[in-house]
Amino acid sequence: MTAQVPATTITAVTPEGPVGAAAPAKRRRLRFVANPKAATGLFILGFFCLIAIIGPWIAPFDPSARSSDLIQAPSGKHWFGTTHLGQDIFSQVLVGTRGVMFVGLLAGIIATALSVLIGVSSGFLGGAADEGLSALSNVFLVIPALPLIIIVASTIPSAGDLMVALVIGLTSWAWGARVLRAQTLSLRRRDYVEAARATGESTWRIITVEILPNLTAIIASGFVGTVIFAVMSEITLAFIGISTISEWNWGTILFWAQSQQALAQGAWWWFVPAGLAIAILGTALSLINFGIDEFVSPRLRSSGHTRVRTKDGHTVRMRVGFTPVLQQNGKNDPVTPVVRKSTDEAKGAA
Amino acid sequence: ACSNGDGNKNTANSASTATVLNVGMPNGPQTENHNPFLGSSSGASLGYRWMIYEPLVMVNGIKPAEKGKPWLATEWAWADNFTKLSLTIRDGVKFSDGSPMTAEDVAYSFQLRKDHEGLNSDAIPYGTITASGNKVDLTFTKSQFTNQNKVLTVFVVPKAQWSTFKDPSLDTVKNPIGTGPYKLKSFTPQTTTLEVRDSYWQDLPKVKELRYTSYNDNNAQTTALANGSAEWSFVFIPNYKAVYVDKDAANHKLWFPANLGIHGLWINTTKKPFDNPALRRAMDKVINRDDIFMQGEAGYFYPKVESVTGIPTPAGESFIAPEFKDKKHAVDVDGAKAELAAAGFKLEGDTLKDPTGKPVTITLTDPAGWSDYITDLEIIKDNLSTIGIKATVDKANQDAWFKAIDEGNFDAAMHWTNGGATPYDIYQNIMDGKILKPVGKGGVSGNYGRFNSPEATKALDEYANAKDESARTAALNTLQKIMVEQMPVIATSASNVGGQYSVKNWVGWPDEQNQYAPAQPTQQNALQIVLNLKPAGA
Amino acid sequence: MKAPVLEIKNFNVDYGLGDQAVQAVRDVTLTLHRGEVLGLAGESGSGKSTLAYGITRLLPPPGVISGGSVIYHPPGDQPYDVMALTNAELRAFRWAETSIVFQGAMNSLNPVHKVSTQMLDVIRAHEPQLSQQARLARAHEMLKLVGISSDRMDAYPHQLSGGMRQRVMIGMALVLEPQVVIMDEPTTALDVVMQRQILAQLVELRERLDFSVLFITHDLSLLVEFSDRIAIMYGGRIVEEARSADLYKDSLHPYSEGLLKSFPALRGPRRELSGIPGSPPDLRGMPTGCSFHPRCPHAFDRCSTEIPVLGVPEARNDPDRSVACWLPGRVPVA
Amino acid sequence: MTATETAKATTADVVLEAENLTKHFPVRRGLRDLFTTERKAVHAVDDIQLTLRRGRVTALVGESGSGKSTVARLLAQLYSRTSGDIRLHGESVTVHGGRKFRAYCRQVQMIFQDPFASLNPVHTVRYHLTRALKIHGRAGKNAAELEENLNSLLLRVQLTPPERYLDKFPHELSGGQRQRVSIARALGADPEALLADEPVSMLDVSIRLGVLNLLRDLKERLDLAILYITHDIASARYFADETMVMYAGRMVEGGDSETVTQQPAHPYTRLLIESAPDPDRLDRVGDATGVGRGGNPTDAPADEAGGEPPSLITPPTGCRFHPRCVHAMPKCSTELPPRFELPVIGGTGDEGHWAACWLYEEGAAK
Amino acid sequence: MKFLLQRIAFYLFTAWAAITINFFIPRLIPGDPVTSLINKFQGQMSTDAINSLYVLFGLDKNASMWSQYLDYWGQIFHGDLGLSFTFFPTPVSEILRQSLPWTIALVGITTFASFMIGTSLGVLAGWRRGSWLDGLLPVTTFLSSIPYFWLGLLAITLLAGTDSFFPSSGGYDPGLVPSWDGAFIGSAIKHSLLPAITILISSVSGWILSMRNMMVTVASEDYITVAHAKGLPERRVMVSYAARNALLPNVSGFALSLGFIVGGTLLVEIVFSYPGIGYNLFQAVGSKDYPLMQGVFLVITMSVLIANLVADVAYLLLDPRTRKEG
Ligand SMILES: Nc1ncnc2c1ncn2[C@@H]1O[C@H](COP(=O)(O)OP(=O)(O)OP(=O)(O)O)[C@@H](O)[C@H]1O
Ligand SMILES: Nc1ncnc2c1ncn2[C@@H]1O[C@H](COP(=O)(O)OP(=O)(O)OP(=O)(O)O)[C@@H](O)[C@H]1O
Ligand SMILES: [Mg+2]
Ligand SMILES: [Mg+2]
Repeated sequence: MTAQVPATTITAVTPEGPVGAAAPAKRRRLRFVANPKAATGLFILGFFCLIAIIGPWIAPFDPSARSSDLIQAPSGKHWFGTTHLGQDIFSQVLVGTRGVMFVGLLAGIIATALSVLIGVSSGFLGGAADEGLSALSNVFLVIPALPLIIIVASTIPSAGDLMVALVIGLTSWAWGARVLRAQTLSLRRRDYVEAARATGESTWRIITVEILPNLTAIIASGFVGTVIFAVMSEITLAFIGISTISEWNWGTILFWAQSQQALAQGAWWWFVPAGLAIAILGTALSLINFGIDEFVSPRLRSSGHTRVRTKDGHTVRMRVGFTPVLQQNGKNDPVTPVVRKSTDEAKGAA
Repeated sequence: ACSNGDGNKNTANSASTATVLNVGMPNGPQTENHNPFLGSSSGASLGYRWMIYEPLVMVNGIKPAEKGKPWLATEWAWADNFTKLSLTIRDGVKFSDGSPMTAEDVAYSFQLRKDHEGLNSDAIPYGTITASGNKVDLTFTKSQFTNQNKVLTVFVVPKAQWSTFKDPSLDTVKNPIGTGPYKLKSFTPQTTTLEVRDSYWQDLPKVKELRYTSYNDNNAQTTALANGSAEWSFVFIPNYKAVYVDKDAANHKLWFPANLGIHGLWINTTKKPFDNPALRRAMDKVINRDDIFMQGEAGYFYPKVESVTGIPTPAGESFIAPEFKDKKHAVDVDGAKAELAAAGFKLEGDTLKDPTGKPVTITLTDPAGWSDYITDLEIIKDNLSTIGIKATVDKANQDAWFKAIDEGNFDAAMHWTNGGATPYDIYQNIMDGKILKPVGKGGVSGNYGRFNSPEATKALDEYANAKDESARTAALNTLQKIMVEQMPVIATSASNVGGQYSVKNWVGWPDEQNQYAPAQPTQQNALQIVLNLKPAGA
Repeated sequence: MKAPVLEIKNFNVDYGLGDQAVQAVRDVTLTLHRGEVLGLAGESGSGKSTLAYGITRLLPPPGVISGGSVIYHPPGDQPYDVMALTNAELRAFRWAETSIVFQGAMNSLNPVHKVSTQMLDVIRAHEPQLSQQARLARAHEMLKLVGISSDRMDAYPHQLSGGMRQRVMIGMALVLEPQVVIMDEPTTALDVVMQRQILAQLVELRERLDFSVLFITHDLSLLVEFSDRIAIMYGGRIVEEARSADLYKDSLHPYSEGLLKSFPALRGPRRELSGIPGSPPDLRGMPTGCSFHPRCPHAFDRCSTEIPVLGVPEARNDPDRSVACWLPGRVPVA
Repeated sequence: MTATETAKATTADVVLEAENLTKHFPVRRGLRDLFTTERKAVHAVDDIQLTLRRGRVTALVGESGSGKSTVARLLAQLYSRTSGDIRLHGESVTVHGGRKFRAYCRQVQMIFQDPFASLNPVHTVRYHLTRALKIHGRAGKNAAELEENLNSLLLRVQLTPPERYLDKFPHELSGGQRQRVSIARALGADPEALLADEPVSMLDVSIRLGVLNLLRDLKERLDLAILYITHDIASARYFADETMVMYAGRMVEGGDSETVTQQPAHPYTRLLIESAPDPDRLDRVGDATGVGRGGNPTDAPADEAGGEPPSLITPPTGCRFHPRCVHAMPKCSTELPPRFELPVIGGTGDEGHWAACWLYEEGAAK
Repeated sequence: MKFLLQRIAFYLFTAWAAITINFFIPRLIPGDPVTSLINKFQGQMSTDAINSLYVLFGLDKNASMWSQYLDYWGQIFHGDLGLSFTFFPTPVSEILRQSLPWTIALVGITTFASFMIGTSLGVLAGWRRGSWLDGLLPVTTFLSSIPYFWLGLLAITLLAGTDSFFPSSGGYDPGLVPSWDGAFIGSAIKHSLLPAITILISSVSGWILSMRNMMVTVASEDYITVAHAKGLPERRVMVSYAARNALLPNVSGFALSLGFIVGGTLLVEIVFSYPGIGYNLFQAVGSKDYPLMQGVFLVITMSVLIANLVADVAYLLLDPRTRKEG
């Protein structure tokens, strides 16, 4: 993550903070990890990355090896049970992680790079270039992604993970590009961009150094979104038997489970682990996304404390419009809390 | 009859009063198209075209060599080495619009195929077609011995209706009129309903209403079979015992007899070292058909091919040459090793080296989505490793795979062969030198393994055009010998014409004991089955 | 002496909780009298806005009121503590008793509703018994008072100029005839012509409706001219409070003095501008003692150890003045 | 601060000059005007004459939305002008980007109106200043030299000690500090002309004074030509050598600061001066008596205050102020008043006092 | 005028480009409808049939790609989308007419419901940040991260079955004829429940999240504080001030998702055997049925474009700032 500083792109400028109160960049980076949601997400993602790397080595069996244990429920020997050919599902899940992570991340990188390239240049350059590029992204937006991926994937002979990642990456950048273009358009008119221009910066530098860092949040969440989409697409492709991957991945497992009607056979163990793995990976990525949002947007960042305890022991929620009172002073004052007017409506809303 | 949804439930619950038969196929939503000639029609896809249109002769799909049962034709005679056919048309048959069926209609039905190449799906070389009285005479430009059943099972359409169509091959025949016992009641993309006619040239069937429901995929179809909402279907069910039979063991039955078509591992005979028949024979010896049958084909779907000739039994029993009569496939690793050693292959550790010293490796390829073939390949891969051949299974993209097979760019692949009335179709598809094209050139309609044997080509030609039965037998025996010795395709399974059915409401289905017809609802014999059904418990 | 309408006592506001807390307003005690304009000035970041939001309990998170009371005196009724109100009571109290005009009028108006809708909203919430006609009439009247013609009633905020929006907000603030109007830099973004127009109108309305105003601004000249009394804030505390003329002519706190010596006069002879050396204090690491002492030219030992108390200075025993300073003569009378 | 009655003024060392500068912004069109062919535009700036001289500060005052910032941006070549001419050292320049733009930037730098918006929140002070130095080739040969240059830059704007500020992000600085960073950045280019757009609007008086003193000091030490845009007329009086007044996109009055603020001639200027808060004034706003004091024109602001600022899309014909002017004559609504020279009473500027008002037409009002 | 022309030109261009791509993509796929058909039958159809099928499908004539492209445009202008190969010779337009209503009814209604429910929950979650509703977010995130088909299959296994209320497949009971009578509509609704619920579960969290975040952002706007200061009833502030403004960015998202209804239903329809257009596309891809693919794509393209147009207009109506002054 390259985010160092909250990009105040979405929010207004923060009020002049007390000097010295603001943490240096390093501490802020830690704060990202300190966000429990982001930390959980990062942890899970890290775990999956680890499995992606070492999965094939730690897998207890060759995932394709047949054995005589046909359709066995989970046991000490086969933690996730076996398939109709006696293959070990636990090993399949472990080995399959690599393909999923590879495709997800690579497709995410490709799509993000494209969306940044096209979105930002079209937003910044304006004029004919903008017209052309936004027409291009609109065309890609209009073409439905999943069917397109299915078609393209079935066009390419014996495509491996790399191809699938390329196809997904190349077809799913348009939405990101559109969002980035809109944001760039608004950034382009910001004073600090004009100021950089007035200082004499070159266009190229303005785009890469002045504008891009302020798009970090959008780019990062776009990346996370694309990774989720890519993983889902890859698995869907494998599931409906379109993609050509010879390697194991979670979708392949589900494909086999489905074609062997695992659920109807009562072989839930064949179906459940891969699906759960996908859901957990997706959740992890979404959690990171939350983290990014809250990390870069000062408004969301203050969400750490939402409840406060008053001195007399009540818990009050911090919210806009009704500042909590921690301690009521002036107990000595002979004050009777009489309300002059208390309309029905106000009562009703309480 | 009942037109609301409850009708289905009522019949299911009270067996003795069953009037409806629910047929299902896993073919997705249909569009209304009752044109019986078109394989893309809903009638063909669900199989109900056979309930409306009837053939001249009813040929038993599992016993193609037997003489067919007279149907709309009462008699037929071939002449001049199967280039002439004369048919005698049954009297008293009426179309569902009440008009009588005549020889004119029969002749017209042939003429249609002749005039419209698109409708002549069997590429029958029709000559002259003449009708007189109750006779129809046909000539052909070539011997039709191998095609005889295809000619005889042609169905008959009413000339009066069809001659009004602008282009019969582009008409969806919204109002189908045929001689069969059923007429169309309603069509929806999901369900087509047929109801029985008031009169029929035979006894009216007991099934008053036929509902053909199209499910989106095998899973949905299986579920429907398992819960009884479909009573007859043809679908691949993995672990069928648990998933289907055990759900209602007393009633849920299936029967999958073989017909004369096979599935097997096609080997590219131009690739070294697989151009060596010894290697192919050795491979054949180690491939475990039982595993393929039990695990790949779920123990029932494509029946095992037992004969070494690759001819499915019992359908092709009578064709098998005496020398191969009792020769059956059996795993024989030692035999395979011996064969290899004799041919100069060396087994070093667990790696087989060819005579030039190169390790033998092979890529087995099939489309990713074809789970049964892929399973077969996984098994074969394992089997081959016992003789030191390192196999990899490549789950290819479907279209790429077709192209590779068509152009001969593959090592080995599970693939099927054509089927027909005799084993000729199988062998022709595998070995015919006339359709041989070099590797890299596509558009072939068989011989994907580029098997080049002038001997086989000659034998095939002789079989198709032989003037007498003994010449035919001789030719077929030659072909069997070539198959066993050269093994261009390692046959593993037979094609099937089976089906799943429930005896809860209806009995009288064909089975192992009563093999009067194949059990598949989309074959023309389905009509015979329906005519044979009786309410259970009645 | 006039009757108080709003008494702020020992008021404290924190941003954040626990260790993270920044004390933005410390121990502020201030009284707003009926019918007066009380000006509030001070350095940027000295806590003026925080105080204004705090007494109406409108501070956004992470602001919390960590102590003090705000006693409101309704005319002819028992006074009560705003800090002790429940949310429903607070809702009823707001706008009917105390209304507030924020700095950015554009941001104060809901961009998707017509001006009239937003006006009527308030009346309906507080006086539901009124008929629609009566509400409309009231809204009309109020907008006319602030000089917005009735054909602009159905305009959306973005269709109005900055000055008009500001006037709409002032009109809205007065529509329920509250006792107190709080204004936080209502004219900063406007040019002087517009500013004068708006203030003139406000003064005129005050004559008629007799409300009190708490007026926050940086513009000292404006305050001197416009308000009855002025309070000066520094580092979260009130450091001086006096009648405007007194403060202008004779300020007691060194910080007020520095402020007055910093602004150039438009008219009259040019005068020496000296400014205040040093930089504003850090709220997290407030200087000990008087928070102004590091910048104060007159600071002595006591300033860096003891926090001065706001009180009536010895030298000028005038109940209308108070200052928080240890300098001789300015120490509060005991 | 005392009035800078500088002698240099007479040398007339012109750095930047604008002649007949005009800028019209096309109006974004709504659905309703889809079918009209006429093109609407905001007449943000019309026909501006402006001269910036070495070592002198020119103040630009006027109502909000009168086009002051637009003038500054035009001069900085950030907007392309609709018509007119900008001359740098007597040479007409039109640059959009590239090397020529860089060369121009080096001589003419701008300080943006909003200190909160004009520093990129993701970059440190060090980055902002280093870039300014590097682009203009003043970064020095090595890291040490660069560091030295950075320090001297910060010292110049009195951000001491420099190392405390170098690695701060903009949001960690107060408004005054940010404003000074912006100034330092502008100075990094070592310009000859500085366009300062309301550099102090958001600051409290004490910080405001600091920034102004700094600019004045720079002007004197570096012989800068400064354009000072402000709403605070009093600060213009103290800080600027000459003052120009804009109304609705046009210049209405100009001259020596002291003269313009003490003896405003144009009715709008008078209104402006009259409206400015004045603590010494006895008649507080509240007392609404509306009578001016000694010496000053006694135009009651109350009379004029009723008017609204004009639409810039369809500006009034003739003098743009005439709908609000108490002295309006028939001529005012039809003919555009040219500049009329006025007798200089107290000021010393070589640029005489002038006003664009028919009142001062030879033999009219006098 | 120029603006309008530009807009029209933009839509026309996009439509042209998308339709052109829709034309070429299917043709780039190796294989042709005939071999696909033969292969589909895996031996049950003889290779002899190849020739007759080419003739039947009219593929024996060797027209150049360019002339086919021109013909294609000619056909589109006549509203003729050609004949489907899979369902030969049924016109593509008829297939679409038959399946489109199902898709629109099921997915359209659920998308709408999902948007409404998600937005309302998001409004509450954003408004009461820190309340129990916030705790629900990770749960909904988890639910929405589950692959759709997986959830659907699980739902079928667990909830549908012989004795269950939920049918496991199809759009209506077999034996019923589509008509506007109670039995059919009831059955159709019953069949749509399970797919609808699964779609809802997996899509609602997206709306909750985006609405919540917008609410949080909007809640710190000054006008919300002012609304509180005005003492308005809580509900009024929440709905008419906060939600009304927070909704704006979601509107274009919603319009776009309406456009994706048609394209995004493939898996729903596969899993639940639902007779919609997505399944048609799946079939068409499998059998190289270009005309049908093009037809489906045309529908998708048009719906996305129309949705874009709707979004433009909706924005114009909802946000007074984009309306012209006066
Ligand atoms: N959310 C916050 N968290 C921490 N500190 C804050 C927050 N909001 C404001 N502050 C600090 O509280 C102090 C008081 O701020 P406040 O806005 O009340 O000042 P002010 O007197 O109104 O200043 P100005 O004249 O610039 O408007 C400032 O130092 C500010 O930095
Ligand atoms: N980019 C633009 N597009 C359209 N109109 C603009 C643009 N920039 C400025 N304007 C308009 O031009 C006029 C002059 O604006 P400008 O910012 O120059 O005023 P200003 O005198 O600097 O005002 P202020 O004192 O409020 O800063 C205003 O009416 C403004 O709305
Ligand atoms: Mg403030
Ligand atoms: Mg400006």
